[in-house]
Amino acid sequence: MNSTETETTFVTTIASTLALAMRADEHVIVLGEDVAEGGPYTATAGLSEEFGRERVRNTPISEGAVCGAAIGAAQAGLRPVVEIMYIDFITLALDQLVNQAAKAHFMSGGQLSVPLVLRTQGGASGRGAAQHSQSLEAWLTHIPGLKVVMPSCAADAAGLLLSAIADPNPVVFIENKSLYFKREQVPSAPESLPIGQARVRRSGNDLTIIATSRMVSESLRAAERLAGEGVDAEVIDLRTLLPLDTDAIGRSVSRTGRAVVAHEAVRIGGFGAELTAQIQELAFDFLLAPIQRVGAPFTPVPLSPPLEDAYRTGADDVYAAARFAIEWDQPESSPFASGSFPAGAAGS
Amino acid sequence: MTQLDNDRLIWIYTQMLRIREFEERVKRTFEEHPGVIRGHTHLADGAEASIVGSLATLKPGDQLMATYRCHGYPIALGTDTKKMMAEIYGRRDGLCGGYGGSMHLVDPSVGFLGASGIVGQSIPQATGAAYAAQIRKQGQVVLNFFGDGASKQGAFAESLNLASLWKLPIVYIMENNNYNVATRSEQEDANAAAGEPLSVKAKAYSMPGVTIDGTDPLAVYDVVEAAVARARAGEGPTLIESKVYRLSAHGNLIAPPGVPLHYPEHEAIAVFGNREEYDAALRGDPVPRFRMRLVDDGTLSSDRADAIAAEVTDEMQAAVDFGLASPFPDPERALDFVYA
Amino acid sequence: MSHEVPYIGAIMEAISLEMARDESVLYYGQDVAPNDDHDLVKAFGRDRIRVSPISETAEIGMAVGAALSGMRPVVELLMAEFMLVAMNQVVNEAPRLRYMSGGQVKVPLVLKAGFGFTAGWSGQHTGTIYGMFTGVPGLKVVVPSTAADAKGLMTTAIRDDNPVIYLHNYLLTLEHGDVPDGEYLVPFGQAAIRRQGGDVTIVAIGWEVGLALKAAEQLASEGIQAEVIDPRTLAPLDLDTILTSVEKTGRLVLVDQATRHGSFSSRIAADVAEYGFSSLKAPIKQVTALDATIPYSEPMEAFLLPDEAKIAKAVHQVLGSTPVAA
Amino acid sequence: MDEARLLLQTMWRIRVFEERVAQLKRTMQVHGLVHLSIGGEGVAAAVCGQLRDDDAVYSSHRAHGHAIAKGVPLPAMMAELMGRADGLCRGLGGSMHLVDKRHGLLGATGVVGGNLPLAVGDALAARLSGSDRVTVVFFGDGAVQAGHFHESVNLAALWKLPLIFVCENNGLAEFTSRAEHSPVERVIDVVAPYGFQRELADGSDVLAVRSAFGAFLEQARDGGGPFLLECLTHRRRGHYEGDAQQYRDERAELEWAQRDPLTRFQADALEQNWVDTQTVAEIETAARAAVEEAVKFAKASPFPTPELAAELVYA
Repeated sequence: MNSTETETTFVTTIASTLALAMRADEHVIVLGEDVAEGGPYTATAGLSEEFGRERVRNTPISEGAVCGAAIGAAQAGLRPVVEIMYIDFITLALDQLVNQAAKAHFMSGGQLSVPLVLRTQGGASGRGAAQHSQSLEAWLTHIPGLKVVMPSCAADAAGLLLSAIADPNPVVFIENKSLYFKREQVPSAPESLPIGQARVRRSGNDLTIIATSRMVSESLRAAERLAGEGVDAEVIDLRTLLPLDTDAIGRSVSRTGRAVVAHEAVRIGGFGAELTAQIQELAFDFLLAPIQRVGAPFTPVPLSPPLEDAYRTGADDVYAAARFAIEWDQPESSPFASGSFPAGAAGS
Repeated sequence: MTQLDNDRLIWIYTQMLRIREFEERVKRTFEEHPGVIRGHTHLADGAEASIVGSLATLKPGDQLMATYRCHGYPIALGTDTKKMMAEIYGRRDGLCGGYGGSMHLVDPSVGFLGASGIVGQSIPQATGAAYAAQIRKQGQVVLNFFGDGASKQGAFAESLNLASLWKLPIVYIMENNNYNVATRSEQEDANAAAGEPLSVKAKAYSMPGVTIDGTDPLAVYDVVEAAVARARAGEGPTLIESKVYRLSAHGNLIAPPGVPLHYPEHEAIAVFGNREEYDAALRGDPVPRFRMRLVDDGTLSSDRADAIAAEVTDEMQAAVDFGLASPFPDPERALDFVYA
Repeated sequence: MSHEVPYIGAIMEAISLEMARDESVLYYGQDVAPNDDHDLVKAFGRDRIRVSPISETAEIGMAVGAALSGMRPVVELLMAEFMLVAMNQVVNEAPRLRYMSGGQVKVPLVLKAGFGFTAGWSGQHTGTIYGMFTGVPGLKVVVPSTAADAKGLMTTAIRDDNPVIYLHNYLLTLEHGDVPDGEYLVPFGQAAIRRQGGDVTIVAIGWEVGLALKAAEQLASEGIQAEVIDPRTLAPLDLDTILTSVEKTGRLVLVDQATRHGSFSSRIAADVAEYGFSSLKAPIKQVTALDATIPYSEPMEAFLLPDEAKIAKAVHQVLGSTPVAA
Repeated sequence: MDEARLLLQTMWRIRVFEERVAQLKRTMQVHGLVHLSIGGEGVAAAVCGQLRDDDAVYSSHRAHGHAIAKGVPLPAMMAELMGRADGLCRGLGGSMHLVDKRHGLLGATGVVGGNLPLAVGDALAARLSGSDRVTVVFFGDGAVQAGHFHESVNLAALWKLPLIFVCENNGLAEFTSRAEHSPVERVIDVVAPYGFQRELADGSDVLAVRSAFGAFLEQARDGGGPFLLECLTHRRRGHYEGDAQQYRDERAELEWAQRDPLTRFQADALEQNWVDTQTVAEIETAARAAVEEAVKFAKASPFPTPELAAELVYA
């Protein structure tokens, strides 16, 4: 383990880790819109100065071609780290990612590989409205051949980014803009963290909270509040969504018998559904209460501040879900509406 | 006009013939061995001159990517036709172990980085391969083949702009066979509708655009060679419209399981009732035409030509036999190669 | 009165009837009626029946624009996976505009695409990707499994004021079925119970409905009565019908042609695990495609996909004989 | 002449509105990503000033000017930017997603070039409905490198749609100069292969833009099209408010400041005696008053209730 730590931010850590990887391997290149200028969030600041504008390339606003070019470059032996400025824009590169990157190794019978990292960021904050705030990771977890990483803190981000760059597969590395500028302790010489390993951020015996990205810190806050009420909650930070660390999840829920899964994406069709489906198979005989899912309501992200605040999931939602799971004893009418399709959706 | 020595000329003819015969055998498999080929195959008969004329300009280390109509390129690059046929038959000894099939042939060992089954989507990937070549600085060039339909995909525009902007060592070869499946170019392309050559699209990216007769391998060679030289010299990409005529239908019949697959009549006849157009194309078939030319100018004796034809027939018969003899993969292997 | 037509014919019947009923209905796409003696062209003319370039982004974006100004376009996309090259229009434009405009505009359009062509079409044309659309607020997703539903759901889709993803399974294309004559609508959000049974609930989607019914017959011969439910529309999803059935049977098997991880059946499993917790007597079992790209070679393809035997096995598992742990 | 007064009124309303928005953004009263067009008012005024309510305008993420020039009421617009219930879009859209159907503003988009295919469809609908209405789509030079630009241009040209592409080429795509995005400097050259009529205009010369667009509009009304008008404009402010703008070139700044379309046209108008100094003063005062009215209206408007979010997901 690293002895020395420095205080820095998530976004600075991304830049310094990219620099680390580029120094270690000349095949690592960075491309994306404005990356040579540091990008809108400074996640690539300083790279073009150190490594030049050939290895750190500004691209036109051509997400499809840029992602495709990164795939081609990867198949031809480079290790591209491509940045898609907002995960909302991954829609413009989805064919390249799903139909090309994820399948090349398979369809070529193992001849090709695509050592590609696609960095992007999502999440609702800063009133970005419906086209700059989404959490679309659930799609990507449905694609065999992709790996999907969602770090919740700078230290993990450093270690996972190093692994992602070293990985022979296409890895989608999803950051959350609202984590970018928090100050955190980070190892001054980060080492790679294995992809596919969840981490217990708080151990407990009464309830398991499984969270991703921003919802990890929210869940820890909820856990503290629960602790004050004598409920001892375990908080698992998934860190990787695909491959999924089912052992860690199964072990914990089999012990606690109660589970809450929490993410920022919409509840309907969110990744929490996969987690719930997995848990009820892994730990059915141990379950003391229905698994609770915390996710955003089934609407696009609204702009208006009170609406966006209401839309964003947080510690209170996790707390409420946990209480529901804890207090569950007899079959009762479940909070049905929360899971069903919005009014008027049934159509004509 | 470049002077190619006789051996090279005969090599070109032989490759054209090998491609033609291989694809004839693919086509015949639907009749002779019903059910052996599944899914969708697409033939390049009529484009052999364009394919071989282009590939004749490559040096070892150069690379190419293509669209799903992709049998011809690996054949000319020297991929084992036995493995190719076995792949199209879905067998264990196939080029891709039975994972890919006709639309997804790949053979990196000869520089064939593969094809995409989605129209236009290999264009950005080939562009990326050229980007890698530029960084590697070993003078490699990438050829990218696609159809006229692909030029209406956003990926085409985005990629050509990028390649021209970054002066990437790539040559884009648009094989214009005038049909998107059953739609004629003038029904879906503003340039075609205006009676312009599709190479004018190059203007939008300030790169040279040339239109050539894709049925004459030497004409193709000259133009592609110049474009390849330009790319090697670091002067950037070129768009070449190679006009060919697809002598078979777009692909075999698209039908759910149970319905026997076969090649329907060419769309010119089946959809537009235009037999004259199709017959004219048949009369201009580049393969016999090139043989005649080589025999006429004494490059190739008709005996030698017949001998070559016999060898090619044997090779492809062997490919079919090998494919049929090869066992199916173990079903459990279906979970391999999801990750590297 | 009804008549027999193939599944695909039933779809075209609905489109044609709606075009006759409402002149704002358009139908265009790649290779749609390239020549003029096509019946639709004869009936409705070249303005409303159009062949378009291979430009999915433009084709779908255009439909959005045409819908915003009062048309009801039906876009022929051939294969669902081709939507991946135009996902921004499908996800970021069509279903968002009404919302972001505070309800001023509506976007009535139908994106018609085949899917799940697991017949040797290899890795890029066989995907079952409806799960990707069901997580998108504003989109509706329709997956008919019979000729009658194919017609009724298409009619409803065209009349719906929202963007509707209409997905027809290629393996069903030529399956004949009885279809009601004339105007026929099937409401969204109403599942169909294809077979009654009290021992176990099987929810199957699209092509899998037929497999589930065959498996159910086999199980019946062993004295196991399976109830088979066809959701018909995935968004909106008729969760009530599924939960009511699970209340009765206490056991649920989900059959889905999509790969397991992050699939739509996982979403159903999650809902039932939560809201049907007290009724469940056994873990919910999913019979899906295994998590890999669909391979070309037949034996490998078959190995990945659900079949009657796998469905029957899962039913036995939830009935408690064999251990379940994944 | 009235025309001149109208142009000045519109430009002043845009200028004052956006300067006020910049202040409100700094004090966190306007929310979300805000892109200003200060320095580009001339194009909006000259183009939209000639349109009817039933002509559709599809705008980009930099939409305030187009909206104001198309006749969108300032109070509802300001309320939208402040996320209030009485906003154009009831607080759900914000600056990047302004829509005012009544005045033919069919929408801004937050995805570069995402509006282009939509405009093609709108023009197709116009053609099918037999009306003589025209579709106008605004976009920046950054959108030209997006694939859907070419897909859309091909379709518009192929189907000869009554669509006028108006490119505001400010030489900067987001944060980097056009030279880093394309080897082709002028957008009129990018569409050269499609062979339809195209014009290059100095975006700081309001009358030049007005006459070039007017000529296209006339033909489009008679069923002609498509057309492309490229206006060389200048973005006086960052890509978005808060952008550090390290990519600026001082000299160009100065030069452009002198070519500000508003001051430039105002000087001409006075010189030509189309307006007198008093009228000019009145126009500016009126604009400031109208904007303050709008701010007052917006601040008085309540925030929407959370229920609204679920209400509008489906029609």
